[in-house]
Amino acid sequence: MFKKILVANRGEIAVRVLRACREAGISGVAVYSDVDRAALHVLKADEAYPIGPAPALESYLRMDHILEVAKRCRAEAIHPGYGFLAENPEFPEACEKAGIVFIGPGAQAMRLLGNKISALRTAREVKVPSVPSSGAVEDLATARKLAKEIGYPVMLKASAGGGGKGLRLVQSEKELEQLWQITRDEVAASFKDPTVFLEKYLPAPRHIEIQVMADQDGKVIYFPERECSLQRRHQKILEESPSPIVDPSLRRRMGEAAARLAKKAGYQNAGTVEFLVDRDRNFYFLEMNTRLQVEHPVTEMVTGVDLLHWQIRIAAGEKISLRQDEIQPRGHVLECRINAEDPENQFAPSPGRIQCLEEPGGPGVRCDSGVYAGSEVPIHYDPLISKLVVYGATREEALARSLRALSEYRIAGIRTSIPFFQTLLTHPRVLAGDLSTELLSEILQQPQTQDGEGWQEAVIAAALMYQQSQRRRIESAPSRWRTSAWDERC
Amino acid sequence: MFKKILVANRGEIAVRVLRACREAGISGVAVYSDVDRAALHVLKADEAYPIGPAPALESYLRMDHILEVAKRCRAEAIHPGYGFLAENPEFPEACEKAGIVFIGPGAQAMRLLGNKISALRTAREVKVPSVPSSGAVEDLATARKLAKEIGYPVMLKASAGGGGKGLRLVQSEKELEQLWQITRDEVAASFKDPTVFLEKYLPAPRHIEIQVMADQDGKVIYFPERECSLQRRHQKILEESPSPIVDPSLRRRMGEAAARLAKKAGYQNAGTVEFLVDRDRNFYFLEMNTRLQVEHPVTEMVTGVDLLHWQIRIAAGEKISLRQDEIQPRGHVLECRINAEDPENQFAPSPGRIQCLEEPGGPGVRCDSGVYAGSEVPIHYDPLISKLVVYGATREEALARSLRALSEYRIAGIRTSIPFFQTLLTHPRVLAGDLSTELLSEILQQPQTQDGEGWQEAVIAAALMYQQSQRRRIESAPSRWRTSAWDERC
Amino acid sequence: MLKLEAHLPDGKSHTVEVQVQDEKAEILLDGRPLSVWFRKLNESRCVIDLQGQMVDVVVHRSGRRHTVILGGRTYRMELFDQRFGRAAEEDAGEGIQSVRAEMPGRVVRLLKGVGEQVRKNEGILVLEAMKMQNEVRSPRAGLISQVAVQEGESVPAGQLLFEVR
Amino acid sequence: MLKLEAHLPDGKSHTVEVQVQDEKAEILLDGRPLSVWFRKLNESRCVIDLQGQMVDVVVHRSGRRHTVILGGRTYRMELFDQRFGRAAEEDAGEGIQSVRAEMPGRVVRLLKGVGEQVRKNEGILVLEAMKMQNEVRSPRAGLISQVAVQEGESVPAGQLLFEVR
Repeated sequence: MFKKILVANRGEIAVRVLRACREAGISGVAVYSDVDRAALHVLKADEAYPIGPAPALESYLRMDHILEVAKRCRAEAIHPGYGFLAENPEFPEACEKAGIVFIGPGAQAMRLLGNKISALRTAREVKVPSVPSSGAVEDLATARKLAKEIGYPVMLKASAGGGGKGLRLVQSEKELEQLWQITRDEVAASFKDPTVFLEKYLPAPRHIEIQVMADQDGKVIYFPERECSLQRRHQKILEESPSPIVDPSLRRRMGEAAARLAKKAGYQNAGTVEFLVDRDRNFYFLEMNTRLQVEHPVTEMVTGVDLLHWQIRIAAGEKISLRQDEIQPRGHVLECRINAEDPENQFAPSPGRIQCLEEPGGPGVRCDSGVYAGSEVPIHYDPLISKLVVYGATREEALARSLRALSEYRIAGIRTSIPFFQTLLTHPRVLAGDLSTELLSEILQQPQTQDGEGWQEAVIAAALMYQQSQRRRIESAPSRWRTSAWDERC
Repeated sequence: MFKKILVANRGEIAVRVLRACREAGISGVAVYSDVDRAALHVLKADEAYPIGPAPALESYLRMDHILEVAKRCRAEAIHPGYGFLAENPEFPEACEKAGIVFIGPGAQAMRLLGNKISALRTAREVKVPSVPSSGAVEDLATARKLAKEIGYPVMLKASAGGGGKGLRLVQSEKELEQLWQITRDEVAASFKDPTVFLEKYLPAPRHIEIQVMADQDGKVIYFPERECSLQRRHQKILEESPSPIVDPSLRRRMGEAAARLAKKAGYQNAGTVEFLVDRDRNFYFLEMNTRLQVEHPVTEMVTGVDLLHWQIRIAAGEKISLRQDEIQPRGHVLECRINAEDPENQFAPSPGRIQCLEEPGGPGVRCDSGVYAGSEVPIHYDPLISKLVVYGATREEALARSLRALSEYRIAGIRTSIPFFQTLLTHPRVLAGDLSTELLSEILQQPQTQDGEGWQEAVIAAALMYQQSQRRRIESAPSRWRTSAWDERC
Repeated sequence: MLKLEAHLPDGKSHTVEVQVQDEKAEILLDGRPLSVWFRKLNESRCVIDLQGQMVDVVVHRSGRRHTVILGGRTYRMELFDQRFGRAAEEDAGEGIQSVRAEMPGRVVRLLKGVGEQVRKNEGILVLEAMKMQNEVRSPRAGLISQVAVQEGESVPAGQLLFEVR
Repeated sequence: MLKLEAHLPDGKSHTVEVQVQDEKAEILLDGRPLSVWFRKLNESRCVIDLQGQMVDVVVHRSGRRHTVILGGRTYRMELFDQRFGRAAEEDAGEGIQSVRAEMPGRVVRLLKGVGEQVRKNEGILVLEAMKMQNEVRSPRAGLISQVAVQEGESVPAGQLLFEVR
């Protein structure tokens, strides 16, 4: 086993990895940018070293600085977390060159699966379904034939497309005939490459993914699915396991498909195969994330397996001792991503100093936090400050408990997405498990009604606290200057 | 289901019950003594009412005050927590008279099982083993015969005994012959009743208990065992599940014995059957706790079942829908009871105001806390302020994670048993699972070696913070009076 | 008695007068008298007994702007101390209105230029911070009279972005 | 430069001198110079960079007595500010030593009476608080010269319990 691991990341994921190190008796090394000198991940580490100024390009993305620290402090392995260098195949290569173990897949598998086209090809080779599509289509007759094969509705798309241009939803053969020439003309006018093709249209699909874990001997196991359909601008914000629509048979078929793909790619360590699932519960390969994901705690809590510990063991050469049939979901788990952003102001970022922080506790609650009372949320990195992961014996219990836990948060100094989750988790479609990747934008388009309850109490509280601060001010501030200084501070 | 429940308790257990109420959509009512007006359980409630001055006899033990509040606020049920009125059969009777549901067993079962002699008799009726003992023994010949039947070592005990007098450990027949007359004489001299009897001696037994749950239809289910052998002055301080020595067969036999006893007694709701287990893994009925116990979260975390929710459902008349074979332990769970006491000063109580509080988080950690930053730990009640409950895939992982979690606590203003647990969880016998009810006092007799590491850093930190406070003091305090006032404050 | 005016996000305003003696507070909310028990825990936290419901409250203050977390819900308001009067700039419903950066960030895109007519809440430019892009909107209908930043420029918090009149 | 004397529970004492400029602290620990980065977070918490290891520290102070939580471990010490000298009572290794109640409680039992000879750490009386009974012990060997409380009596914190000389 390793004696020392460097964590090439920051925030909650760095804290997560450093906790795992401590639990495994491994020395944990943090790196930090200038603004992160007193960040939580730095405090959780056994050693910590600076790697550059605040902008990620000058610090957390500097492979050379990170490897230099690793060599200097004699770390035997590096955990990349997610984001930053986690999916850059040059990083495992550079680690290898430096004689340091990269805790993650090899560069080759990362390259193969990180590229959408080669990943899709690999998926097809092992019969993992992907969204049906045609090759280039030259004429209406062929289009008609292929559309029939794929099945309506289909999308008529420009090969070179982007930004929604040259993109048509086609519901029937009649529509295809109407739209064919218009679309062709539009594509020819918009792009150099006038090629169009057909792709099956999945109305309101679900995003469901499979966590896999592979050891160096090529043993691959899969975990129960996570559903992450609730997304805002393609960012997942609420994840759960099991999915409300997946039954044991579908779970097994998706799991086996994911495992086949990982095996074919010679994948090692933790990874996630993402699928879209349509209304008839057909699943289609979307892409593979060649790293540990933000939402991995959902799987840990629903299965009782610590993915971080296994990541480290596998990287150290241990074989996976878990049997596939031992990995079973129990109960239901939900994860809310708590961001430093203002849900009442178009989710604008809300960096700043956290004045007060109290996190929920009690049964079934796990908080993976990257901040503490007194710490700064810098503007330079992503806004995730904490993940609230909640277990319930049933989905209903997990939802009710999540609301209970959300109501226990006390954060002052920055704004967070907590009030938004308090509304979201009472939405009828969320309660019913009737999810899709389009649901969140639909919900956000509805006017966010804020009922008027509680404002009297809030005004009284604010007035009392203001009065108290004034009392002190009057007692202790003899001069006008003092008064202004106080105003600045508050 | 109930609309409103009153919680007749305080501290962490009241918080636990109120959280369950909120999760079940039930209004939770707190009661509080004068010193608890701003206590955490009061803040977690939807309504809160005063019931008297600080001493428990004048508040939390006042059935009349509590029932008056319950009637006034129209609570339909009362949860007693543990301690205070929880095992007083007059309370369920008074509740019934007031038309309020008592969330717990009926008064009759409580009486039957709360009395050690009738509980033991009931246990024997349903063939639940208890520690073998003779009736009164009149002469040496009979004593010899009975001792042989019971099996050496045995205890020779005065029926009227107490305080260790007239109590002899007898290892062999030869010793019995030597000690018989001496003991008889001593008993005759010490007590009015000169009767002696023999009881099997269990050297260094383990304390292992079975949680049961029974509904109003008489369906009884049992849960995987909890081992609570680590006790200080008969107070449990560390609990775990599963027990390191219990295998599935013993688990089933103990569970079935406990269920038989509960069924025979007409028991309802949650209860715990406590056993002593000897080195040969024989188990002996000790007593039954007719309430939810402090350590119930251990069972919740290892089985994924919420006992509080079931307590409420059963009291509301719901049937237990869980099948016995669904209730299986997964992984390993440990609980440390964090007390406001000073382990470096004979565990002296350490009440006071909590200045700073940061609780551990991350994977596998549950904190059931009764305090918050700014709250007071009063001298009037028991010193339990928080329970740290930790899950690991294995016992080893749970131990390592508990140590990690303990190291994350930041509590200032009072002293706690946290440093003691940091030593205890590294003790070789605790690590090996080689436990007994005598182990803790053995450990405490050994000199607590505190290695000298870290003091330099601690001195530097204290000096720096002192310097900072002085700086402010010098800047802001013009008079000698100010200076003294500051000294008082800190 | 301290007299304050509270402005809520729904546009309504209320007067509140408070007087505190030990842990007893006498309150006049829009003239209605209330008596509550109150304990301050620290700079940003207190406990209030609202006639039977005991709540802990977090109050975060930034100048006049107060954020109140109560019963797990977040309320925002501005408090005006009647002793000091209201600052002139705040009353400026008319005239030129300046919009400043609420946080440091990078100007990704300008959506409007000087001289353009804009509606209230219309996006004027896009600021990026914490990997997120955010439209900064016009606080009122009017004419853009100044744009003080350029695309690609990094701005500190408080930097003037544009003016509308 | 502020000069302090730190008394540790093992009986050893150390001198420490500190000087702080912004977030840089210059320290002399028993004469050995050290330079650390230091940031105070609030009244009881700070972060210190100890040459590569960044630690957050909780310091709780009650008069001279300091409790320091560092790296999950708890350290206790007394700090004496050299500017003020050491209080006379603290130096009193000889003479009468008074023992006061560290917390409020009830006197359950008196184990020794006036005139009895006691050893150091011998139990003198039993105080009960928080459902726990605790022996209050003699800080030194000597003769009990006064017992200021009775069995059954409730005492506030700081109340004189007994004297030994």
